[in-house]
Amino acid sequence: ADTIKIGILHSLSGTMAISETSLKDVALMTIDEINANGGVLGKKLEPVVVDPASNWPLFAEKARQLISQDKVSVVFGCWTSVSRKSVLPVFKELNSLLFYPVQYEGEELEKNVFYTGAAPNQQAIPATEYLMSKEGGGAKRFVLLGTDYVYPRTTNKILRAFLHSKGVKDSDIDEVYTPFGHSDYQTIVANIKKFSAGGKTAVISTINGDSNVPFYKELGNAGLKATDVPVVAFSVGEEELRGVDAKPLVGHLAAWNYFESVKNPVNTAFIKKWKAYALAKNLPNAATVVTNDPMEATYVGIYMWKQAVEKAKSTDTDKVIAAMAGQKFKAPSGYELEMDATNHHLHKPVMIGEIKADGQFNVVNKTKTTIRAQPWSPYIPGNEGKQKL
Amino acid sequence: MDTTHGAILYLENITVSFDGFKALNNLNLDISVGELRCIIGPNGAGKTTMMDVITGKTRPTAGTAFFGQSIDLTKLTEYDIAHAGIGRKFQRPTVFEQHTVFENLELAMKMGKRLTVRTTLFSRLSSEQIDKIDACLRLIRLNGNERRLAGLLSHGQKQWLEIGMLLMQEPQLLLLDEPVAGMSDAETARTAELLNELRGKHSIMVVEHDMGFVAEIAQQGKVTVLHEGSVLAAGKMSEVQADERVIEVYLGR
Amino acid sequence: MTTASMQISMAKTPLFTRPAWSGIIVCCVILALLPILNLAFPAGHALHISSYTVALVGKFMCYAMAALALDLVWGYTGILSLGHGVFFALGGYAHGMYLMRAIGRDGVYQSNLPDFMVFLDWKTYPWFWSLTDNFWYCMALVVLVPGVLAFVFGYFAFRSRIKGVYFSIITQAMTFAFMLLFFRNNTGFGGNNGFTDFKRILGYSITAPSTKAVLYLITLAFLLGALILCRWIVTSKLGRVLQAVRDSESRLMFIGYNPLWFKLFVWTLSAVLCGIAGALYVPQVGIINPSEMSPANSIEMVIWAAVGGRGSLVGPIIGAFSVNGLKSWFTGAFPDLWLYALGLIFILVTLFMPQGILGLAANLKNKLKSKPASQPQADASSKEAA
Amino acid sequence: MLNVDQLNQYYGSSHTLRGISLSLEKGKCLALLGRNGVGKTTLLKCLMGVLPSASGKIMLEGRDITSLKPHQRAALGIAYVPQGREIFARLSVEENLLMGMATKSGKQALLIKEEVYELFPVLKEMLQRRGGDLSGGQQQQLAIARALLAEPKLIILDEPTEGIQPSIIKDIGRVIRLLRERGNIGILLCEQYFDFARELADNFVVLSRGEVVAAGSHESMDDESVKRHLAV
Amino acid sequence: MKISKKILITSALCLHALLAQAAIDPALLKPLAGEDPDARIAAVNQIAALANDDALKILNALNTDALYARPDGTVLIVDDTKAFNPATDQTLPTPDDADGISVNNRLRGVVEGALSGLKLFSPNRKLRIAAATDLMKTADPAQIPLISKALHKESDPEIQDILQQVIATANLHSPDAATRKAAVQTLAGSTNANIRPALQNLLNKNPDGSYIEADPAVRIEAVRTLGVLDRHLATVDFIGKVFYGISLGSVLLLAALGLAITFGLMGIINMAHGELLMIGAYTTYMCQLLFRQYFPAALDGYLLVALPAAFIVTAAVGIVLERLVLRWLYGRPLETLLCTWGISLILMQTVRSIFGAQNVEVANPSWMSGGVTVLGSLVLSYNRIVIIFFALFVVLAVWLILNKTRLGLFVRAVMQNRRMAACVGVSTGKIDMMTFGLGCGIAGLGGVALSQLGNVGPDLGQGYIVDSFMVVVLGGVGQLAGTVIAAFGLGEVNKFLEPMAGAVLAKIAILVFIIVFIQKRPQGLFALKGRSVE
Ligand SMILES: Nc1ncnc2c1ncn2[C@@H]1O[C@H](COP(=O)(O)OP(=O)(O)OP(=O)(O)O)[C@@H](O)[C@H]1O
Ligand SMILES: Nc1ncnc2c1ncn2[C@@H]1O[C@H](COP(=O)(O)OP(=O)(O)OP(=O)(O)O)[C@@H](O)[C@H]1O
Ligand SMILES: [Mg+2]
Ligand SMILES: [Mg+2]
Repeated sequence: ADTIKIGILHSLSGTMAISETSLKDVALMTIDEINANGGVLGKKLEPVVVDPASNWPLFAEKARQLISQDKVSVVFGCWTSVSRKSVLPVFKELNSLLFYPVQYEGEELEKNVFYTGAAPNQQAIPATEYLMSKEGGGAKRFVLLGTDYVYPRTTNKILRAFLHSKGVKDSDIDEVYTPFGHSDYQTIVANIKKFSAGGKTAVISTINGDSNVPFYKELGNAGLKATDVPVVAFSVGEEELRGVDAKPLVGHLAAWNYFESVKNPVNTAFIKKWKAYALAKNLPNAATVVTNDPMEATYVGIYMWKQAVEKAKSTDTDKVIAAMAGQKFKAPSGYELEMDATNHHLHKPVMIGEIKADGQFNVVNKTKTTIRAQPWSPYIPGNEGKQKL
Repeated sequence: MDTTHGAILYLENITVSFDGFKALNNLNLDISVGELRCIIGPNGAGKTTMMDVITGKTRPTAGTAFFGQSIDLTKLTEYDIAHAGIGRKFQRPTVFEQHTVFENLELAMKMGKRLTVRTTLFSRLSSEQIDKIDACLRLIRLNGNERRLAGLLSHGQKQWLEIGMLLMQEPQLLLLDEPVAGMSDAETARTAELLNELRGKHSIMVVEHDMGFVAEIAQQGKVTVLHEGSVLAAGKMSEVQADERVIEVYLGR
Repeated sequence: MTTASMQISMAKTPLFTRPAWSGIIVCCVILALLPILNLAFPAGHALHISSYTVALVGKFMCYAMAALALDLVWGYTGILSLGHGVFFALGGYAHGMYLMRAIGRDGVYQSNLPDFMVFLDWKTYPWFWSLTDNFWYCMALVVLVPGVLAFVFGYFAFRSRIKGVYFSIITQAMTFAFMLLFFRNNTGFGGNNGFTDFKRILGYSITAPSTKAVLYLITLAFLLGALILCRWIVTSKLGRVLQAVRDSESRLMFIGYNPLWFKLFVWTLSAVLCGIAGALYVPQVGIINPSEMSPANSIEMVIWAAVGGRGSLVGPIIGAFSVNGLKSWFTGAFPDLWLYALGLIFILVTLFMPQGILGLAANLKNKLKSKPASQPQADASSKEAA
Repeated sequence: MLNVDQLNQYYGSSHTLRGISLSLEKGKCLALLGRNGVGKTTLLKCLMGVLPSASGKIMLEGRDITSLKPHQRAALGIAYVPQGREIFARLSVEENLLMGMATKSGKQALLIKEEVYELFPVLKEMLQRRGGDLSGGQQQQLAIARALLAEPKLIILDEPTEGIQPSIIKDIGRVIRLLRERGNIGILLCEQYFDFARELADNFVVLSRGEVVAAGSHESMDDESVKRHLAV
Repeated sequence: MKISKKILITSALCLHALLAQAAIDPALLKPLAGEDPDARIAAVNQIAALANDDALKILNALNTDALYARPDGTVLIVDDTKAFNPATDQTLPTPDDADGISVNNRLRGVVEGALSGLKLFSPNRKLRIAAATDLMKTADPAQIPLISKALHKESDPEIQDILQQVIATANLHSPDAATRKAAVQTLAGSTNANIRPALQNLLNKNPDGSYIEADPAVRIEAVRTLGVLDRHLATVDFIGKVFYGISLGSVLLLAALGLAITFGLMGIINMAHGELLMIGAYTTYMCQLLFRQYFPAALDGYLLVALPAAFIVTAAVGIVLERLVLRWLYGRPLETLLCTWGISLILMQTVRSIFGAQNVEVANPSWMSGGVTVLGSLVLSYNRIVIIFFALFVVLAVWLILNKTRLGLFVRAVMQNRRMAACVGVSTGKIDMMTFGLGCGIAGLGGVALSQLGNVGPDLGQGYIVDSFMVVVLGGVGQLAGTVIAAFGLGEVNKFLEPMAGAVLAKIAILVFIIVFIQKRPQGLFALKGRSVE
């Protein structure tokens, strides 16, 4: 064939469309950009977009379709862990490649997957450390608030172990879970308020998707300000804040590996390209598009794959996997990211941002260098020495 | 069933009240084995409600209802009562509209066994049973229509079909609520004939407003007049018809 | 002769006519050939069927079985269940437990326990996992768990004479409650990730083409078996009683039937069939998780049955195949627009094919047969009857 | 005032009404007779517009109403007492009566005439009860009262005496006679109760298998030929 | 925190001596633009100590992200295009190279502390109350002289009360046992939950087993005060739960009310109901956009326009759907499920194509932001209160329409017996259209309310559809009163269960409750009895 096919496996409908649609668009933009610069190995890239519709078995079916019917060389996609878990067996069986761009709970390492989002040690732990620091307010008590599913449960388990190691007692940790799609946070916010009477409190939120807005609205109306009880969230980024009136949220935090507000030439160019692309393609709300961490991770992923293919001079899965090790890329975050030689995760910087009234983030803390991912958290017993494939 | 005292149905002091309105008020009534009893009475006298009580559809607020000596109707469910041997034709024809005429009769047919999942799953019609249904079809003059959906029948035809179903049930006690409403005079006469044939074989309770018909089937038997939920008068047809109170509330001048 | 002509046009048509039977047999043969062609011919050969297609059809057959089960209670008994997804999923979970055990020490933590239990710090299997390493025990669970749940739930609901939408809504509440329960990590079924990454079944590699072919053929056999079983039931007198329950339950009581047991029987049977469908689904799809219990999934099952034509047994099967087939095709071919297409199809089907696809076919046939007799009143009269 | 010409109707492929023609004058009562299932109700439904007619013409006071919808016909002054009563089961008796005046407007539509209560005293007692809770005969009375309240030009009665106690049947008969005597209303009465029909009707029509097989005036109603068509 | 308090004192003391305009030393300002957090905090404190107008301006600007810095370290207060230089007291057009000075929580805390200290002497009563309440959080003995001074000047009894409590709280740490005891006694009248930990602390033991509070008299007093406080808090807690329940109930009610008409009354199993809610919410969003664009001054009023707009838009959508599709389906309720499911897919995707898959932003108008604190610690947020009343208003309106108007009578008649209604002269088509339009319009109103509480996105409706059906069915199909009771009942049950079982188990328990409840009442809460049902 005179093109190289690339699969894009993101939900365009259903509950996850809210997050995943823009990843599809960024991927298409990146592919356009690569094609405009001559493609890969002299061939143009040809995106194949499918819609797994936020339906996990459908993810597996579509993955199989992309690999075996459309014969794509690589797939960029998935957001939720369960969708990744659902397609994993397919990628293993058909020996193909998946790039996964979202932060997740770790505890996984697969030969056929490259993880370009953060592992817990690249997001959750630094954020908690920040909250405990003088600059972060010196929190003594913690509310671990999450939606009841695997990612929050695992993250909180790791965090609890981490907090124990820092001398925080169980009585100073409150773990609260809500069902999916929960939208009534009155009781929970009242309880946070009560809990916070006992000392400087911070909330670590792993609330999923749509539930964030009602939570923050309730928080704001109950008069809990970030200076009293800061909330740090791991799944609230620029894209999510587009749908919220950010004024009451000023000062609450998020931890990511990239923020749109980071200033450096690569990022400036990245944002510019994205805005131009949105306008050119007439995306909905094109005038107000933003970039965020998973979008950057998608962008980085595609470029790293390109570099690896060029190094391997082939799109053969095994050769590309071999060539991926140690790939470096100057990312919009302003750092040179490196694909770990052994664990398929990126070395990433960690940034903490405070929400500003305009929905952007004020980066209040970032690591000096990139941090190596620890997909197997040392805070979970039995994980020692399990850092390689 | 125990009918040693000669009566098949006893109603004693039955009261049914709907939010304070007494549809039946201390009603007492009994029917002997093999009797054909006509019940008349003004609209809203409580005739249908009484049948509801007997068949378990409505639970009386007070009073007892016995079928034979030992079966307490107020404690049984509708299907137990039906199984015990009381069949009913409703005032408004109610048949299984999505079933054919034939199937309606088949469903109603007495099987001798309890009607359970197992018995119905393995049941096959014997040729006798088919003959029985055929005979019934001719009786109700729906032969030729047996494969039509019951819902497509006209009002009068549904009345007939429901009578047919009642016959297939072979109950000991038949309750007929206005069997000839919507039937032409000739058909009314036929129905009377039919009931006269059944007389003695079954106990029958008939509610009707058609005086000609009542006279024809009551013959020398007892006619009960209900009014405002209790018995107003009872006696031979001629006596009842002459009763001033009955004329006043029911027959008109 | 008026009556005679009425008789022909308005009599019930038998459930499957002779041509229908031959159609079913031909379909089965074609379906059975698919995996064989897949194995027999190399990729690229004209007769080769891709493994993707085989996997897809295998999945659809499971859906079809669920739709068939639903038709038994909805189409024939008038019980609209908006919670059949829970039986499907429970069947799937029961089988999934075995498949998880069969992974053995090949999981990422190389432990005897499934991965999710390891990182939740569980040291031993909870009681409800005991014996699940036995395949046959799990197969018994596949039948028993949905069956017992349906029996208990149905017993109380039918005994209280809950009907119509009230019943539908509590089934929805049931599946929703189960979904939330299974979402919790602590329930012991892997939280929202559910079970995945199966390795082998009865010692055979689950990804081997031959294993897949066998699973496929077993599914086909079960589907055909279920169809025959359902047909036997609905054509027996029991079937007519069930339809009477649907149309006029109270009238039925007055001729001596206790609807409770009849309803409970089909309801439980339907749940069991659905559970079996779920159990067949899991190894073929490779994942089972609580989203199968989401209310929307159960509603989709209802929609397959409605699109195909309820109350006709084959209709729901056709519906499951066509709706899912279209969905698979659309999501790949028009990822941005497919919801419009699918939504429009649902609307058009209801408007123009009140009896579903099957009803349309029957109508066309009737039209061809009796051209002159087709009257504009046909429509009005059918409304009248309803 | 009412002229029906060559009316045909089909249920699916069965020909239920076959070229029916009849006419009714103002101030007259026309009785429609026939055995069970011959198509009487069907004909009345066609006249009311509940069922479409395949061919033929229905004229009301010289106006072609064949293609009008039922509510348009009601607005032109047709009232209908259907077989099976068709009470609004969950509306109160009073509301049911008010529905009878749906075609009227303003104050007129809110005032229930005392006449009706005189005719059917039970209704007054039961104004607040739900229509569906009434006994069969009470419902039938309600249905007739509802039709009368519309003050129609043409009233169509489908077996109005079904399930009604003898004294009230007599009252109904009196009302019909009264209406007829007023002379400004046409009455189409479908009745199985032959004596009742004979007493009231000026003219009659006998249907058999969807066809008019006999018709004539009051006097010829007792004829053997007519009786034959009604016999089983 | 320590520094900030000292500043508070100094700044407050200097406040009455607000000096005439004096430009601020740029050297004081420079660290604000720098990187070193401690230097910035020190700078803020020093500026606050100036306690003049400019200082107030600068602190306010810092707090609202209006303070900018140029690369050379010049600090500017920027207002749109104009920039005020506090060092020179000049106002210039904003230079291009000015960049916002970022403030983190810690600095913001310091700034706010400084500001509230300044505010304690403000002539504005509201500001004083806010400042006094703020002080409650940090009550510290070092502040006592300052607060006493403020208390001395204060004439408002409410503020006096608060300040007294602040002093008492601070006095809990006094070295003098008698003072401590008096403080504990003073606090007995407090309703503030925040002092509970401090009181409790008096009763705790040191690691060596001795009491932290050595004086037993104080401890006895503390036990008594704690008892009073706990009783009060229990009451507050209970009232809070009741309020939350009502509030959740009103949300459920608004979500379900439209469905109570389209499904309950008309029998259409309207799976697109959620999408109508969504359309209502998007209409609100559009109104807000329009106001932002054309009447920014009246932005707070957008909601008042959104209500009729949402009603009209959703009613119009409903009418179109009814005329095009649903009117062919009367009498075939189960088919409506399939059809409206299709409609729901289409509506969702349409919104997704127009507005994008992401949520859109709908802000509470300022009069609905925040909340009122009652009984010392219970916050009732304005938006919830407004929504409760709005829900009651809508219910009342619907009830009146259905039961007190001729239209309502026709609607009920048509829904019960379509054919007969036509025969008595009701134009059923028109009534159908209007009823469905009304139901949809009410769903639209529900959407407006929901937009004030949660997110507005294409999936908005999906989150409410199941709950809505449960509410309608639980109440009894076609029973408006039932719907109302069911909604509030579910709200209350949920809110009383949640603290006990957690949100997840509470939700499961609610579902089980519904299943069990229906067993007891198979026709819902307000079942019709008697023959009329058949
Ligand atoms: N569920 C109910 N609620 C209120 N009143 C009721 C109910 N059921 C029946 N009634 C009243 O009880 C009375 C008796 O009704 P019933 O149907 O038994 O009369 P009936 O003797 O059969 O009259 P008909 O000859 O007209 O059929 C009537 O006045 C009726 O309105
Ligand atoms: N919806 C329908 N579809 C098909 N056939 C019907 C339908 N309704 C009635 N019929 C048939 O049409 C014929 C005429 O019915 P119709 O109800 O008009 O009879 P009728 O003269 O009113 O009888 P009755 O005296 O019993 O009321 C009957 O044979 C009946 O079976
Ligand atoms: Mg009666
Ligand atoms: Mg008739």
